[in-house]
Amino acid sequence: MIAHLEDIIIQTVCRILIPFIQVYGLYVIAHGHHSPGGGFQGGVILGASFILLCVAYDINEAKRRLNEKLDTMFCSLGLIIYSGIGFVCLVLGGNYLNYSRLGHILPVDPVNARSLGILGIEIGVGITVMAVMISIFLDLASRGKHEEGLE
Amino acid sequence: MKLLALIAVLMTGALLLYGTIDMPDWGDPHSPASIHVSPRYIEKTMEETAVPNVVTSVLADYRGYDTLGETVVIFTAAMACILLIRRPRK
Amino acid sequence: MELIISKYNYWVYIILMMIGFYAMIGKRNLVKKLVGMNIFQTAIILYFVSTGAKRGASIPILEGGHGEAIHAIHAAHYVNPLPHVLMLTAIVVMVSTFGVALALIIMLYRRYNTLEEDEILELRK
Amino acid sequence: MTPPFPILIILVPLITAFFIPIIGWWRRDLCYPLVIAALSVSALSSVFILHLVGEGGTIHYYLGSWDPPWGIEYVIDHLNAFMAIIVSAISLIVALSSKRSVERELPQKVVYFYCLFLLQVTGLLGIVVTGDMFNLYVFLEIASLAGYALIAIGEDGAPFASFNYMIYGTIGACFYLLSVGYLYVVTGSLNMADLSRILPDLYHSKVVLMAFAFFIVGVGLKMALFPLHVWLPDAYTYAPSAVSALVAPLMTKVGAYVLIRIVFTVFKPSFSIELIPGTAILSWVGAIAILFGCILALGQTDLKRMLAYVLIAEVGYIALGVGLANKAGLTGAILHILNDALMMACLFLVVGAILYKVGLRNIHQFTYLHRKMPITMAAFTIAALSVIGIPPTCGFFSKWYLVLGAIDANQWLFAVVLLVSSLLNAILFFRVIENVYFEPANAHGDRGHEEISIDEAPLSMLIPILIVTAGILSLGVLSGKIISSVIQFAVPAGL
Repeated sequence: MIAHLEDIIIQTVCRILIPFIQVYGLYVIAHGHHSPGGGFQGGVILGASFILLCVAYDINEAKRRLNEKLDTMFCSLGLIIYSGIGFVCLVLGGNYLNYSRLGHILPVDPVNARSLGILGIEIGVGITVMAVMISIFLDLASRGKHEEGLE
Repeated sequence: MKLLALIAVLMTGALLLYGTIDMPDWGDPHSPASIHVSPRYIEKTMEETAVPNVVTSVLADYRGYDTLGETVVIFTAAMACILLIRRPRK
Repeated sequence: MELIISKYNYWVYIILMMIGFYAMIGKRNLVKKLVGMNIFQTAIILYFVSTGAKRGASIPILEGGHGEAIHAIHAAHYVNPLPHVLMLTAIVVMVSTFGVALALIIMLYRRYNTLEEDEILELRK
Repeated sequence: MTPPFPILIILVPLITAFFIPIIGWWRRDLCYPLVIAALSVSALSSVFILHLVGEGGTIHYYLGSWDPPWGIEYVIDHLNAFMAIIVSAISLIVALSSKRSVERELPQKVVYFYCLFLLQVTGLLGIVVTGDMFNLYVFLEIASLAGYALIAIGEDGAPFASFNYMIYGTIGACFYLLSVGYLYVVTGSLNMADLSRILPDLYHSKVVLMAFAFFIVGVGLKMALFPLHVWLPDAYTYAPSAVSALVAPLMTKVGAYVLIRIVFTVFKPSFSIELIPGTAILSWVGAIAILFGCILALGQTDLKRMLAYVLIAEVGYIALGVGLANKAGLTGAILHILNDALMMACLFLVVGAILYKVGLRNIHQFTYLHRKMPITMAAFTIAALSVIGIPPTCGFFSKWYLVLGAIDANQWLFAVVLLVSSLLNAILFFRVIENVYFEPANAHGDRGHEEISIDEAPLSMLIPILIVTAGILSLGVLSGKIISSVIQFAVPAGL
């Protein structure tokens, strides 16, 4: 009974807390320009919020929200964004990862184009790091069998 | 075996310590590391990338390719974990 | 004596690294080897970050962030950012190596259900 | 706008590696052709780059168009382009032959296997092409991590062998990072060309001396130089056949390239030859590696483990060539990188074919194999002759230059070591060939005449073996031309 009671407290607190952790993670990614932070730190915070969900509920509950197929897609998606931005700069005539070339397609002068390129990079890295943290946690915690609970 | 490991460790430690004798002192603003390359990052960041956080601008723009390599490293770790542990559902 | 006082950050990182190095090659249990590997890599990160420090300098975020007047920026006022960038990479490499190492340990435990190196060597023959 | 070929070598396999998990989820059998296409594109662009370097001299490619000491720079001279061709060509051939063995050994995980396969090749190509010390560490880590995972999916002993490989590999990579840190503290820059300009007036400082020592130890660990080779035999023996065919020829050769780059480009030859006995130590370590590699290989009955020890001896040849530090010795070392990559690829592909078809590993069970698999065994014999160093094959020419280098440096002991090792190699390989070709004496009576049907390795394995064997023979004949057109310029100046 007591175990069940504790679950309720933890689950309700987590249900309230997790969205705010995720918003804070997004803030860390987006605000990497002005304050310490960036793609990696924000991505880890987002991954940690998902892991908190796995710990509070059980893995199947968490996997209903993000199953591992979609998670692998997110891993690749983040990196495709990153190398895609670099490739666009290559296509626009600059060297690889030269964001000032983005100024040709974005209505911005080359210096701010670099700043926007950096923001795009941070978003790509954030998505990949979040997905990787979740994927590694799911594999290590359930030892590959992905049944419910954290045995 | 443990003694051999201890000797190897002490020898490496002694070599490393011998190497630190000529190093600049801790926190010395005129050490070669803070004179040769990094002043340009600090002074030119606002003009070139309009990003006040110098670490982010060096991370994603001046040495952006390192960060791409880094993200590929963590992607490799994820693929390795999937390859090694995940068992197909029967 | 003056040598030790002015360069104590290098002493600290060497002691930490040797503890980690000994654990990596001396210990028999696989998880203890991994703990040693973690200490070993953290010591290198400590070394790199300590080389970037400047006495009397603030964090490498320029004041003129939100559009105020950008007065002359002196490099001496800000800490050297390059080691911090390099160490972000080293931290990510440490995490990835640790993830793959834990995956290997789970495979080993699933197969030999022991984590002692000498028991695994016997079982393997 | 400099032509984007230097980045194209890395970018195409990298982006394909990101798309493979997505495409694998949708249609699994599309991964193999994708891998072949990506590797052939990078092979073609590296050939084109060698052509460009041949005409226009060194290519400089600034990533993000930041000039060198601030941004990362790709510097491609003759040595880089030569190595890039070796890595991409050999990995293309191994990828061609991996289809059948992977589908049998890892039926469900083909998608993630090919993703890590491409990431390993990208890491190796990244190491070969970069001109920035820290960027080399990042790509070294990509190649190593993919290597640990690929090796760990082998037979029973593989996870533990891969765990040991990881411990030694991490120590090696951390020593490399530490030496980059030591150089950074004293010079302030990470770019190789910049370092080689600043270092000369720091040659007497203890920090640079320790940085050089830990570079040699770190790269020696990655390269499995003799005293630091303990992880290699287990790792390459228990690895799946497709992985050992990829890792054996390439991982140690790229380590050897990094050694040459550090000893002769970052630290000027004046430092590593006169100031400290760096190259002298290297030549002695190389000689010991050759002897111990051959002797340890004699005691093995498992063919794959024997080849792993022969690989340690081959790495000893390259270290000896680098240690001799004269024109002939270094030409021999660089030519030996090419020859050894071809030989080891052929030998491990043959072992993979034997394992796939017959499942035998012990040398003594190879009777009548020449009737069952005539072409594979013919390829094995040619590769064996090349390792021993018989003229028509390429192995002879690189050993010839190494002996010439040893004589120039009037180190007669090393010339003797080289010849003795050829003798030991001969004993090693004729022991295997004798089991394969000549029927055992007592078996003449009963089943001597019973017809053994030829069931050759599948075509997808046979063609790569034939390509590599043709390579061994043709490069043997063409080595004069290769040296005059490529290696002559690849040898660092000031030797």
